[in-house]
Amino acid sequence: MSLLEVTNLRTEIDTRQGTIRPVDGVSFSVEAGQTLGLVGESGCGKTLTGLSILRLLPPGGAITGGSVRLDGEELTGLDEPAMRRLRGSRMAMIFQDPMTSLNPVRTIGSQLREAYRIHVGGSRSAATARATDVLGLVGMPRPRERLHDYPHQLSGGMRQRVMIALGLMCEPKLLIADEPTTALDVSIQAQILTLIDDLKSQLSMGVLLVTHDMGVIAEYADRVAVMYGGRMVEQAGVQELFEAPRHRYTKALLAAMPTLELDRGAELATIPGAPPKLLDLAPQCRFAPRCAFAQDDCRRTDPALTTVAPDSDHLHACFHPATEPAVRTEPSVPRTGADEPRGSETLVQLFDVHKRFGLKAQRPFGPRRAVHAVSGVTLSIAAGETLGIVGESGCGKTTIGRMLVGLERPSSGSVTFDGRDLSAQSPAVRRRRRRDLQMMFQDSAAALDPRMTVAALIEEPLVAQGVGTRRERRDTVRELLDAVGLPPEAAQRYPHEFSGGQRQRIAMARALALRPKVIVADEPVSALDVSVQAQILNLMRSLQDRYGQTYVVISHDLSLLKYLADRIGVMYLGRLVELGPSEQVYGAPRHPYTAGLIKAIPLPSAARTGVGPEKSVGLGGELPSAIDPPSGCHFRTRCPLATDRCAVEAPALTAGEGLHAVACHHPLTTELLTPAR
Amino acid sequence: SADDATTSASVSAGGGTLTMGINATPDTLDPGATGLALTLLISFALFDPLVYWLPDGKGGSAFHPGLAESWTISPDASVYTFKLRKGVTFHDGTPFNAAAVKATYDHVVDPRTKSKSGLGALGPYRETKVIDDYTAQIVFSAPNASFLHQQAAGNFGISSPAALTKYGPTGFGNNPVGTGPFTFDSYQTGSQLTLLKNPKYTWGPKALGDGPAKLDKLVFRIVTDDSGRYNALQSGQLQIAMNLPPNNISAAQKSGKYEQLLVPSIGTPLGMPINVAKPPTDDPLVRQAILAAVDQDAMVKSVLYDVYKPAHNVLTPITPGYSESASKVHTYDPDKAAALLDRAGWSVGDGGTRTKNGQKLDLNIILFSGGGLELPTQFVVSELQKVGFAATTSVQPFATAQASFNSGVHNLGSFGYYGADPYLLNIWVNSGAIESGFNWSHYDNPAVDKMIATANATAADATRDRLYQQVGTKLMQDAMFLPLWDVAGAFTLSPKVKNLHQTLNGYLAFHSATVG
Amino acid sequence: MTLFVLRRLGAAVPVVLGITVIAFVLVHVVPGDPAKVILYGANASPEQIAALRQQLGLDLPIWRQYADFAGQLLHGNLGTSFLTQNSVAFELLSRAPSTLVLTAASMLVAILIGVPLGLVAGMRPGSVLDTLARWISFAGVAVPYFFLALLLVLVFSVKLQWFSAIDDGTARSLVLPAVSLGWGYAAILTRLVRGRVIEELRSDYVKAARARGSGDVRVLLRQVLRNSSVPAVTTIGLQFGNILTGAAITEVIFGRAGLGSFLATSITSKNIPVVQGAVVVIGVAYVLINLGVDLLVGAIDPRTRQEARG
Amino acid sequence: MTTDPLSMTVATRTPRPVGIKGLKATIGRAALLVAVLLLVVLLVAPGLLAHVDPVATSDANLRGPSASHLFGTDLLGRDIFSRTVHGARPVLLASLLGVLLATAAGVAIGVLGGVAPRLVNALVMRLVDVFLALPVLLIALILIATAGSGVRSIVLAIGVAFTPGFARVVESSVRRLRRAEYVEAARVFGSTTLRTSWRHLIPNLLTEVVVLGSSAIGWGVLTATTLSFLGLGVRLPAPDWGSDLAAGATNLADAWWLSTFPGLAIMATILLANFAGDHLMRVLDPREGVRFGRLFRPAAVRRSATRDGGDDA
Ligand SMILES: Nc1ncnc2c1ncn2[C@@H]1O[C@H](COP(=O)(O)OP(=O)(O)OP(=O)(O)O)[C@@H](O)[C@H]1O
Ligand SMILES: Nc1ncnc2c1ncn2[C@@H]1O[C@H](COP(=O)(O)OP(=O)(O)OP(=O)(O)O)[C@@H](O)[C@H]1O
Ligand SMILES: [Mg+2]
Ligand SMILES: [Mg+2]
Repeated sequence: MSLLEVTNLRTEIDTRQGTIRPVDGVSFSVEAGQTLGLVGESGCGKTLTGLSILRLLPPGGAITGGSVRLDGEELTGLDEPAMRRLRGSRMAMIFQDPMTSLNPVRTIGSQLREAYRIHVGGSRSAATARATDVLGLVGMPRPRERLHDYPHQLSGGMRQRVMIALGLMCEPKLLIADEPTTALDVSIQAQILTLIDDLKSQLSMGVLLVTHDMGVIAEYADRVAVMYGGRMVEQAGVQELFEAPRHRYTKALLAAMPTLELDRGAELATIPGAPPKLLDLAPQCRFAPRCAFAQDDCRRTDPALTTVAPDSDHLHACFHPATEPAVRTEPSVPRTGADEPRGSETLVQLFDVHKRFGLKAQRPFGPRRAVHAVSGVTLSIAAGETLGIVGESGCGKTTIGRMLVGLERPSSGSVTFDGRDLSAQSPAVRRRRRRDLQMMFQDSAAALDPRMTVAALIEEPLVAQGVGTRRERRDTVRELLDAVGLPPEAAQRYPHEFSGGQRQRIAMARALALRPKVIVADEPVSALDVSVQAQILNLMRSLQDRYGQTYVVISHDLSLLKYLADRIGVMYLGRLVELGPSEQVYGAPRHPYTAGLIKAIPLPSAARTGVGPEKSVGLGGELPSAIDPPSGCHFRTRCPLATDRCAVEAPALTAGEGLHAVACHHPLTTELLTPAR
Repeated sequence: SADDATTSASVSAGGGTLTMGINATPDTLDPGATGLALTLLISFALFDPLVYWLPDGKGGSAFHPGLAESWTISPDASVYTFKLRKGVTFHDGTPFNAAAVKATYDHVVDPRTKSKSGLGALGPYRETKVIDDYTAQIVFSAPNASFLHQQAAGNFGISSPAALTKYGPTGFGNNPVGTGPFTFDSYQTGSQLTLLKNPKYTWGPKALGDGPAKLDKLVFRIVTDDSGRYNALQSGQLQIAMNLPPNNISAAQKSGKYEQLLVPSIGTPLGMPINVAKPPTDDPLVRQAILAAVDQDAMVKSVLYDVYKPAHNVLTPITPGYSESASKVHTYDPDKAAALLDRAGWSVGDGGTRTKNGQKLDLNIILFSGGGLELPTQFVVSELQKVGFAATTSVQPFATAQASFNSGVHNLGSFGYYGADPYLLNIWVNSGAIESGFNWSHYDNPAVDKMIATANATAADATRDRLYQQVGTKLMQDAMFLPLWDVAGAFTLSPKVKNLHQTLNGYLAFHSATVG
Repeated sequence: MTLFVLRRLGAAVPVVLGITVIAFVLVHVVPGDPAKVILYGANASPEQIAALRQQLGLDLPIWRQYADFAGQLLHGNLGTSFLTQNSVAFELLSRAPSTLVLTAASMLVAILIGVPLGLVAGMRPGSVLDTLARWISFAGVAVPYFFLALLLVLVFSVKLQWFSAIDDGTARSLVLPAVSLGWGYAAILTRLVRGRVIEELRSDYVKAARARGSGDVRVLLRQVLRNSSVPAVTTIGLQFGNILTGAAITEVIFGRAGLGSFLATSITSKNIPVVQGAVVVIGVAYVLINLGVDLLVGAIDPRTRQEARG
Repeated sequence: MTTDPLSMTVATRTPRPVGIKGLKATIGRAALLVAVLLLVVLLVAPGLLAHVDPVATSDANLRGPSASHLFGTDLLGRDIFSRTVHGARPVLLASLLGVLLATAAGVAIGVLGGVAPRLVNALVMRLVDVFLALPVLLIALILIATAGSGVRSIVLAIGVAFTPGFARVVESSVRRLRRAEYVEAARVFGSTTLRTSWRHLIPNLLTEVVVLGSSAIGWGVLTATTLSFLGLGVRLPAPDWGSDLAAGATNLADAWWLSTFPGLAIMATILLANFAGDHLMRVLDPREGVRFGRLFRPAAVRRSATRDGGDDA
């Protein structure tokens, strides 16, 4: 008997538009001591599946069919008080955003105690003792003292640890972790996931790990369930799934991911279209409209979940499953002109750039403090190249990007464009210069004025710069829309009428409107689903081929940069610690930090999972405060190789012969970390 | 509270607490410094004047010895000699003598006192001479025939010289010490004033009763809201409510549960000064038309519930120098009003409003808020409209309105003045009082100024009254004032309250009052 | 915490300074001569008036007058009432208790009605109770408090004789004025608290608490109540001045001697020093009360403390 | 019967019968429609509703409500119904214009404070703070005492007294908007501050300002009537709710209709203003421009349209 058995579960939500069926006949089971990974694109019903098990449905929501059994006990028939007794004691749930999932006005101690006292009762001191224990268990340093802290006084990673501790207070049998690391950095993500993994075996819990990240699944799940449009489309052991995915959706999903070993020259496979809305669905395979292999039967009936072979535990719901075992069915189309040498003349030059943000003094008349967002970055960007900047959250990536486009002025140092220092020029010249430097923002919903039509948005830079006649501008808009793959009708619509990916296309078109020489793209795809992400990345590359602009791409995702960028700069706490061609930086990192980052990346490849549980946490600890950074080498507090010298002397960014530049006293000499494929 | 307990317990003829609701906050308890007539009501309970002047109950009035047993006036009315009563002590134990009289009058003219109505009423004061301990002489630098009336009106209640020194010219206003039937107990600012019986009081005028006061305690409760006073009277929190609005007076009367006391006041009626300097009211014919167009009797009936008496004069009937004939100069006659306007060249245009040379016959009326003239003015306006006037009325805060009146932007204003002697007309029509005084009619007539001056220099009552009567008639002929009704103190009281006496300024004396 | 207070006090200095300037300037803009106001009824000659103007310093240039005014203020001297010749500080102080009691009582009424009603309504949006609460809150905002006061007196003191019509110093006589003044604010609080409760109930941490097995009541009391009281507290702080002046009419109707009515009459009678003094006192009280509110909010919500620390 | 904006944006706990949902939208729309209609009639031609001259006196004074005088007559025999209808004009005019004035001034000051350099911002906002510390009624009283009486003064009083509150809200919105990415985006392609304010800040403030303004109208009505209740700013004998209410206050026990009808009129106006304001808040999606054609369309239909669009491919 499985720990958790979900059979044919159906959940409906009544809304103003009608009834949504986000969980539509879902079946799976979780064994004790096992992790079931639940993956799927955004909006496919993963979270609601988890919530349905706890029966914590949004207003208007109800379970309308199927069964949920925990340890053999049927939950769907239980009344609310009985469910309440189960929640937090025998099954617990961790939510995505640790920032908002803790009550901001209560200490974490009181929240931990509450969870305990609801179910176990007992004295306050017993609860405190238990809270301290559990905090220790989740790896919180000095747990006793932390009990008096408020959530906002902890870092994101620590908060997520508290969330886990909250879940573990009563030693639940089942832990549902809903995207527990999506809001966190890779390094922290690895720490948290490893922690959950350890706790799982330690407490022999069953874990339902909800995520949209195939890499996470590959490394931390024992079994995988793939959801699409409220339906379960495939289920298999993790190795089996990555080696021989059957459902066309699973296959496409895997193909769309930019992976570290993916050739830079190849174009990413994409899935056209977007997931269905879960409203008034026709009886058909929900993936059929996006599926290249769909046939009439797919559009007539909804395939049921069936086993691949009579006694296999690999299930799928597809009429025309893939049978070929290869990972990539759609051949990666080689990118045209990818190998042509890029121009080498320097277009943009950052020289010893610093940026400090002043903070309020701690005491009145006390010393003013500052965040050193960027401290001493020197960098030149060649025309036509793609430079990637990577690093943990808060290391100053965005600030560099903003200084490049002139949104921020360096506190010291200079940013020159075409050999001229921008800040030294008159405002009028500077404004004209802006034509050459454009920016794409992370959140396209926020970067597009909601009150303007798409046409007005794309045209806006031209108007502001007084370029062209009205007619010419209209033509430009049409051309740009076409270039980014949007229909001309889109011009008269408003941004909110588009999906995230489409909005990013609009933003791209706008950034291109002035035919800039450089486009700074800050996390251009981090808010998007994999399938859409691939579309945008392909688009970015094809546009570069067409218009030849230079990209500065900012991202925390190394695999993405490795795919997209010619060169990669790694930042740590305001400093550039490593800079070189992307293959080299990735293949032979010289800075221990870069090496740690790479190690922390969960990999979806079958090869990797085959290696077994070599899940080493790439980086320990957390990013120190940028207000009082460590002396000498900023990284020394987390560096396994740190020596006394590192505490005294800050290493400079230097390139050895035949090697790319690194700022480290003890650079790594490893030839290649991962074997080339 | 304890007060209420005593009130309900005091059923006997003597003792007990009487609580009266008054309609304004006294500015100070120093009668010499005050600018409010209301303070004089309180001053009659705390202070004695040298000479009382009281109604005789037959529509006339008479002087009674107060702290002075007798007095003489020089023929030119500039020197007043008082023989003082012996054996009188102030509430603080200070003996009363001529020095106290001197201290009192010198206090009024002391600039630090910032005396308001007292200073005005005192006139050309020069000094007080202490002839001996019990003889005081008040000397004026010019004839001042109004003085004997003025000193009786309350502003010049004799004050304890010891207290004046002790508290200083302004501090005395918070710590009044006199010789009256009640002593000052406490004042909760803006809320209530508590007085206690003065057991030693034996020197009151016979007309007001014998010996000490009967009440143990006299409380003046400040309730500025009109309906608030009536409500409190109905809920038993007050035994007397002062100056209720006419509709409540009428309702109280009809209910049969309350008694009504209307105490006529000396001075001017309430009415509207007509600006003789601003068109169109600079034309005497227009002013006469206004006076002919308004039916005061009807107004009193409909708007004032017949509570007060209609007025047709510049003075109230009980004021010395009141002229019967002046009241007949204008009578209600709308046809005549129309004829007058026709004669003045104002012809009826469309909509009934008269015009002349394209100009509308438009009056600018300014009232000050809380002056009680809002509703009556609307009646007046409707009367004026009937004969072809148009009017806009605006209500302004007092200080703002005062500035408007002095600058003369109005055609009609609102005015009512209490004064113990017809000499008050000087304040009101003197050409020197246009820019900063109360001459809100902007009436500039040297002949009238002179007549008033002569009257005030005449000691003989009959001659003086005659002069004032001439002035009154002249003013009415010049139609510089639209009288509306005679001011009177209106007191609605529980039948338990007995033996109240009236004063000439429309107030009450509590010397022998009882509750229950 | 002290740091927070110090910083807030520091920020309040220019505001208080500004209030004194406004107090000074605004009143000088009002037409009408203060000297005439003082000498009202004295039948004063132009010479007397001029002399008084000089004595009051009204002939000095305006900035000198302000300097004198501010200098006096620094010594705690608010001037002398034109009307009574008493010190303004005395006049204000003797009336302050009554107004403070009324203001506090109205706030209490507002909180006692508004917060529970808002909580209950927010717990079950759309329920009968919620509908009722919302109608009450709509009506509360719509009834002018002066009209309500008149009706309350008529019904409860004149007709039913349950409460006294005018203040007699007892707590009983405070009921009607406090209700008439606090009612509108109760309505505002109901709406605010309701909205906030709905929002909080939708928050992730409430969902997380439910996932740990918290029931409705526990969620309401332990999770939502504290957060939801923040708008109530800040609103009361921001509305303090308005409640105080709203007291003006209420005080008149209920025969209470208070600051509100005193201020109103002082403005209309151009009693300059009193208006200046009252403006300064009200302004400073507003600043202080809001400082207190900030502290209270800080105690309720630790994040705001953090923010202030910056 | 949800009229609260917050509860409108989420799905409701239990599915409710369509009838009630429809009714809710209907009430909001009806309130707005009635408000607008009434407003037009009361401001432009009150005579349409009440053809008796509101200032004409008659001998039939103090009559209770009857067929000939719906709301009764006052002391001077004037028709209260007519006075109540005509009395709307000064109150509505004062509160509408006053709020309009405050809105304009508040937006101007707020935008100025929001886009100005730190020093100017500090100066402007400190000044706003100063006025914020002074109670509305106090400012209004002082202004009335200064500017004299009449609707004009009340307009000015409401305008000045409400401005600081508006300015504060607008300023903080501007500061928030200035950090919005689309405003930064405009800076990236070289839009000037003026152009950015005009193209991005003000349009995006508009909804907020409209909502703020409509909710302030109720307060404006209350302030205007409070002032005239105190007898300030009144022009006699023109009808005016506040002063008519005050005039009848002493008659409440014996002639209740004198005060009650103006009182009810004030209540109804504030209630209607609030209903209309709530409806506005609901229909004016902050994501779109203020397009007035939208005001009378059912809210539910419109919202679903945007939602569908939002997630669609
Ligand atoms: N409270 C709600 N009311 C109405 N619809 C909802 C509600 N919550 C979720 N949905 C809908 O249910 C569907 C599934 O939502 P769910 O949150 O389970 O997706 P998910 O797979 O967790 O996506 P994500 O990766 O974005 O978290 C979505 O289409 C969503 O729009
Ligand atoms: N305007 C600002 N005022 C104060 N501090 C700032 C400001 N902008 C950025 N910082 C600080 O500067 C540091 C670097 O910020 P930046 O946004 O450049 O980081 P990032 O690498 O882009 O991080 P993320 O991945 O989270 O976007 C952070 O500590 C941040 O808190
Ligand atoms: Mg989810
Ligand atoms: Mg960033």
